[in-house]
Amino acid sequence: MTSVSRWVLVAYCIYLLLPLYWLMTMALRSNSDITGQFEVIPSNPTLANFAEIFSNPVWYQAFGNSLNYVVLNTLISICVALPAAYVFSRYRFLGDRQLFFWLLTNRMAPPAVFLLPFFQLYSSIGLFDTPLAVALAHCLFTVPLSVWILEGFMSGVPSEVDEMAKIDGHSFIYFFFRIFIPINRGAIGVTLFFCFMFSWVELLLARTLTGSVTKPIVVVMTRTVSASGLDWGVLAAAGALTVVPGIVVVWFVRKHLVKGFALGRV
Amino acid sequence: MLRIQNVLLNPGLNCGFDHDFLPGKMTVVLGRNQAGKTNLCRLIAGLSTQASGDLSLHGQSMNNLNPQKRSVAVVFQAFVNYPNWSVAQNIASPMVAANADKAYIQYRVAELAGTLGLGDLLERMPNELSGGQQQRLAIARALAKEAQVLLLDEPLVNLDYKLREALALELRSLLEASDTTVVYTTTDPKDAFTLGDDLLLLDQGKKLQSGAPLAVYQKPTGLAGANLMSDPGINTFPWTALEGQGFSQRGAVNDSLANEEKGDLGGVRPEHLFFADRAGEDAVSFKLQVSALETSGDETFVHGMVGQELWVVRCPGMLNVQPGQELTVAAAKRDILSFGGV
Amino acid sequence: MANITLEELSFTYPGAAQPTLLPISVEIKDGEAFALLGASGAGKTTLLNLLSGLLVPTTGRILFDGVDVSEQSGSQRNLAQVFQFPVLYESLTVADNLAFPLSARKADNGLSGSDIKARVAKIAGELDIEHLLKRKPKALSLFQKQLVAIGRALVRPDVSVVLLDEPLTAVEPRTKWQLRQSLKRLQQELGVTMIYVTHDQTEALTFADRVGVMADGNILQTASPQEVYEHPAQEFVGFFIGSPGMNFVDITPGAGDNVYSHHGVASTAQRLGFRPEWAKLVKGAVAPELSKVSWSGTVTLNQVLGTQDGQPVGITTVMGDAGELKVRGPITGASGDKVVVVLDRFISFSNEKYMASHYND
Amino acid sequence: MINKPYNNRAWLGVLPVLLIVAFSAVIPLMTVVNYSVQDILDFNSRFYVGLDWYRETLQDPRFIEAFGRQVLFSLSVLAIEIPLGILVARGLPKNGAWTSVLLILLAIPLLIPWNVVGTIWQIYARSDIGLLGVGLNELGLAFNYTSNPTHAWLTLIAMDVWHWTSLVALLAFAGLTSVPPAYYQAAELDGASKWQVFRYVEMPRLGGVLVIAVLLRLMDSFMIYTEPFVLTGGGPGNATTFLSQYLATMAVGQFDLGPAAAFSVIYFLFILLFCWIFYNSVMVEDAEEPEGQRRD
Repeated sequence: MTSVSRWVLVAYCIYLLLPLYWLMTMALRSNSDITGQFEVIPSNPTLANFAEIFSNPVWYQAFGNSLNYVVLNTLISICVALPAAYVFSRYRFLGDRQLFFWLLTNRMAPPAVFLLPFFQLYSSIGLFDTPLAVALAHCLFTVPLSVWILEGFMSGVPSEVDEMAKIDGHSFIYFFFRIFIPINRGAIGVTLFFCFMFSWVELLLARTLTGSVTKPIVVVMTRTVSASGLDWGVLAAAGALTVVPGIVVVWFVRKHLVKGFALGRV
Repeated sequence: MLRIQNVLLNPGLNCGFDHDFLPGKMTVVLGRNQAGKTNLCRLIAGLSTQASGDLSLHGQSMNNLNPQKRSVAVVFQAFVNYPNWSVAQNIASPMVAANADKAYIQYRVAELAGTLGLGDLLERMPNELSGGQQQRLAIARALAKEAQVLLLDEPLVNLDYKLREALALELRSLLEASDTTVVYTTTDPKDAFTLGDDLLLLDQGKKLQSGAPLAVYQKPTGLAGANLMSDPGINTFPWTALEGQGFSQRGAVNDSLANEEKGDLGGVRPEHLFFADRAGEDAVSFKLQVSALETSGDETFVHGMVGQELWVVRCPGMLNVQPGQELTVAAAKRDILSFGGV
Repeated sequence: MANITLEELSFTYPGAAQPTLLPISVEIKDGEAFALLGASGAGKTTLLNLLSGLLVPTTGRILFDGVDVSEQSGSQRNLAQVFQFPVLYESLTVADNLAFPLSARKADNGLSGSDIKARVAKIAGELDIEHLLKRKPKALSLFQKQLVAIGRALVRPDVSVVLLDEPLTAVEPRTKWQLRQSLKRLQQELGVTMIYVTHDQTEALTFADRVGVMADGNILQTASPQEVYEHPAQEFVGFFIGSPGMNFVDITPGAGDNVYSHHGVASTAQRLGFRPEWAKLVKGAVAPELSKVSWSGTVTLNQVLGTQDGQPVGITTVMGDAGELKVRGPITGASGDKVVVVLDRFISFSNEKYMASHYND
Repeated sequence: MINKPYNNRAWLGVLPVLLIVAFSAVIPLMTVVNYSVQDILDFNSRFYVGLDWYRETLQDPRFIEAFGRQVLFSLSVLAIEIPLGILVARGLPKNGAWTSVLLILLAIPLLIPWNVVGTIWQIYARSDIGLLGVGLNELGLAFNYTSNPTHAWLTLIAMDVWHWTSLVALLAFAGLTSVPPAYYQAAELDGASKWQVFRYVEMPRLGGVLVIAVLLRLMDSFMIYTEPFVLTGGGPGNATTFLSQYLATMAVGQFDLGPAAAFSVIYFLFILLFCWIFYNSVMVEDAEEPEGQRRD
C-alpha cells in the first residue's frame, strides 16, 4: 500500500507544480512573445510585466484597496472573536450551542445569497464604495471562522491555568492579556492568516460593494479577462504576486495550519 | 482559624457537616476517589464547584469573596504552571499580582527556588522540566503567595513512588515551621500519618470523623472510617469465628461504635495480624487459606481466604509462604475492632 | 517460549553524545518471569525497544534460543508486547481482537478456524473475560481492556517472549493488585517467558522470579527479589528498593581490631548500609553493649504508620554524628530524645560495591 | 476541560460577535426572505404573493439544470478528492525533513486566491498558449475548453482537484499522525499485512477527520463561484453555470428580486442542512483515549 501511495504522492506533486511553473513562465514573458510562439522554457524572460504592475496606477492602487479592507476586516474579526472564543471554550450558557451552530451557518453561507441585500443595505446607509463596506460584509464569514478556530485551540488550554491566575490574585484583564493571549499566540497567528486569506480571496461581494474608487485587485484581475486583447503576461504577473504573501506567511503558521483548515476541530 | 459550616460536597446530600481546621497546623483530608476531596478544595479556594457551605477565616466570612481576595493558595493534582512564563516568572506571579516591590520579589523568588531545588532552573520553561520539578514549581508559587491557607490536592499522586516519598518529607519540613493552615488531600493513609497533625475522613461527600491520626486509627467510628485508615482495607469476620477463644463480643477493649453497613461484625487491620507461632492467650487465631503473595521488599502482603471473607495479612520483610498453604494467623485481642449491627 | 541472551548490548541514540544504554550482558531463562526495575530515565524503555526489535543495537547481540536476532523485526522474533495503555483494534470485537494474532499469521502457523476459536476460548477462560467476547473495546472499562490486551499477547501458543511496558499505569490503583495476580498466575500456568518493565518496586518484586535493577543505562544487579532486597550489589540498589531505602554511614575501619573488624568487616570497607528494620533504638546517650555497631543521636521525626499490640509503630528519624538515620520499629522516643541506633545486621560496601553481609548472632 | 461551569454572564463576551454578524447576516437574510414572498414593482407598490416565487423557482428549468450541474460537480469532485487525498496522505513520510517541505508544498494551492486559481488554469489550459492545452492537442485530442462543454467540465474538475485535494490530504495526514506509534507496533507484532494495518489501525482514526473533510468540501464546492466564473464564465453556453453563478446573474443582472430572493433562501436551506450534519458529527464528545500519564 505505502509504495502505491508514495507514487501517488510524487505524481500529485508534479500535477501541483506544473500549473504554478506555467504561471511563472508566463509572468516572465511579454504578451507578444506569448502569443507569438509556444515555448515550454522561456527563451528571453523579462520582468516587464512586473514593472508594468508596479508602475500602472490601476494595478497598484487595486492592491492598496484590497489591502485596505482586508486588514480592516482582519482586525475587526480578531478583536471581536477573541472574547467570544474564550467564553465558548470556558463556559456553558443559555443558547451557547445554538449560537455556535448559527455562526457556522454564516461561515458556510454562499456569498451569492447576500449579494442583493448587502448591495441595498450598504448603499442605503451610504457606505457603498468604501473599504468599511467590504470589511463589514466579509465579517459575515471571517468572524465565525475566527471564533471556531480560536475556540478549537483555546479548549486545548486546561482551565486550571485560568483558576491558577485567579488564585494568584490576578485580575481577569491581566490574566487575559498577559497570560491567556500569549499562550494562544500560535492560534491567533493562524486565525489572522485565515481571516486575511478569506477576505483577500473573496470576489463576489468585493465586486458588488465597490465602485471605481475602491476597486480591489480581485476585481481588476477578473475584469481584464472579459476585455478583448488581453495581456496574459501582466495577468500572470499579478497572479504570481498574489500567491507570494500566502507562501511567505505559511512558513510561520505551518504547525497549526491543518487545525485552522479544519475549523479547529482536528 | 479556618472554619467550614454545613458543607454539602455534592448537591445530592441532605445534611452538611462542619469542621474547624487547626490554625498553623497541617490537616490531612483522607478519602477514596470521588469522596469529594477536590470539591472541598475548590469550595475553600472559591473556584466554581457544586459544593456549598459557609466558610470563615479568623472570624470573617469568605463566602462571597472571589478567589483573588481570599488568602488561599492551591497546588493542583496535575502540575499546573503558566506554560508561557519562565520558572522565575511563575514563582513571582502571586507577588506581581500583589504588586510587591521588585527587589523583594527578586529576593523571594531566589529563596523559594533554592529551598525547592529549582535554583539553577530559573530561566527554563515549565515544559522543559521533569514531572517532579514541575510540581516543585507549583509548590514554590503557592508558597510565594504567603497565604494564610494552603490547599494541596493530592499533589504527589502523579509522581514516581521514590519521588513521592522524598517530596512528602520535604513538604513536611517546609510547612512545619510556618504558621500557615495547610489542608492536604490524599487517598493514601501513609500520608495521613506522615503529614497529618489532624485528620478529616470523607466518604461519598460525608464527614466520617476527624481527630489525631493515631486516635482515628485506633477508634474508627465505623467500617468505612476503619477501611480508610488501612491500605488494603480492614479484614472482617462474623463473630461466630471466635467461638471458644474466650472472647465476648462487647468485651473488646476498643469497643468502637455501631456500624450500619454489615450488622454484627468483627474487624482486624492487616498490619495487626501475625503468623500463629507465638499466639499467646491474650490473642485470637484464624485459619487462613493462602491464595496470593505480594511483596515490596520491606513488607509482604499475604492474600487468603478466612471462611468466606478475602483477607490480607501485612507483615514486615520477605516471607517464603506458598499459595495453597493453610496457616493459622493471630491478632492481639486489643487490636480486634467490633462493629455491632445497628 | 525462548531463552533470551544479551551479550554486551548497548545503544546510543543518533546524534547523542553518550550512550543511553551501557553494555549489558544478561541471560533470561525460558519460561522465566523477569522484571526490569528502575526510575524514569534509567534506560529501561530503550532496552525494551531493543528487545522488541523497534531499535537496532549499537553494539552487542540479542540471542533468542541461541539464534542472533539483533537485526530481526519484532514479528520475526515472534514476540508480543503489552503497552502502558490498552492497545486494541477499536473496530473489532474482543473475540476478533484475541483471534487476530493467530488469524493474521494463519499462513505459517497452519491453524484452522476452529483451532483459533478453541485457543481464544481457552485464553478468555484463563482471564475469565468470556462474558466480554462479543463486545467492542469502547464498551469495556480500562481494567477489562488491559485484560484483553494481555490475552492478545498470550493467545499465540508459540510466542517467544511477552514484553510488558508498565502495564498497570492506566489502571485504577485499587484494582492494580488483581491484574498483578492474574498476570503472575498466567505466567506460571502457561510457562511463557515474560519481561516486565516498571518503576514500582512492589510490581517488580511480586511478579518476577528475577529482578534486574537499572540506573543510568546500566543493570546494576540481576537476582531474585529476596537476594536483591537482602544483599544489594550496589548502594543505589539498596537505596532504590525499600521505602524508605537503606541508610548509609561512612566508616574508616583501619587496620587494628575494633568493633568493625569483630564483625568481619574488611579494612578496605568505606561505608556501612543497613535497612531501617535491621536496627533497634535504645533510649539514653551511651551505647549499651560495645560489641554491637551503634551510633548515638537525637530523634528529629516520628512517622507513625500504625500500631502493633496497641503500641504505635513506624519510622523514627535520628540525627547524629553518623548523619540522618531512619529506624523502623516501635515508636518510643519523642522528638528531641537522646537515643542510640544499634545495628542487628548490616552490609559493608567499598566504592559503592557490595562486600559482605554482617549479622549480630 | 472536564467541567465547563454554567455562567450566563458569559453573554458579555459573545455580544460583540452577535452584533457584527447579525448586522451582516440577520438583517440581509430578513430582507431576502421578505423579498421572496412579495412581488415588488417599485419601492411603494409591493404585494404579498406567498410561496409563488418558490414554486416558480423550483419549476424553473434553468434552476433545475443549474442544480443538477452543481450536484454532479460536487459529487464528482468529492469522488476524486477524498480517495486521492487519503492516498497522498498515506504517501507522506511521518517525520523527518521531507515531511514539512511536502506539507508546505501541498498547502500552496490552498493559499492562492480563488480567482488566481481560475487565472492559472485559464492560462494553463488554453489550447493556444497553455502547456496543458497545447500538450493535449499535440496528442491529437482536439482539446478546447472554451468551446467544448465536456472539455470545460473536465478542466473545471481538474482545477478543483488541483485546488482542494491538499485540504483532504492535510486533514487525513493529521488523522494518521494522531495514531499512537504503539498501535503500529502492536499490528506489526501481530503480523498484520499492510492492508490490515490500514483497515484496522488507520481507518478507525481517519473516520472522524474524513467526515470533516467530506463536509467541508461538500459545502465549499456547493457554493463555488469564483473559479468557474474566471475559467469558463459559466460557458460554453451555460454548460458550466452552477447555482451561485446563476443566482448572481439573476440577482444583479435582471433585477427580478422575487425569484432571486426565493432562490437564495432555497440555496441557503441546503447549506443549512449540510451545516447541521457537520455540526453534529464534529461536536459529539467522543471519549478521548487515555494516553497513560508519563510519570517522572
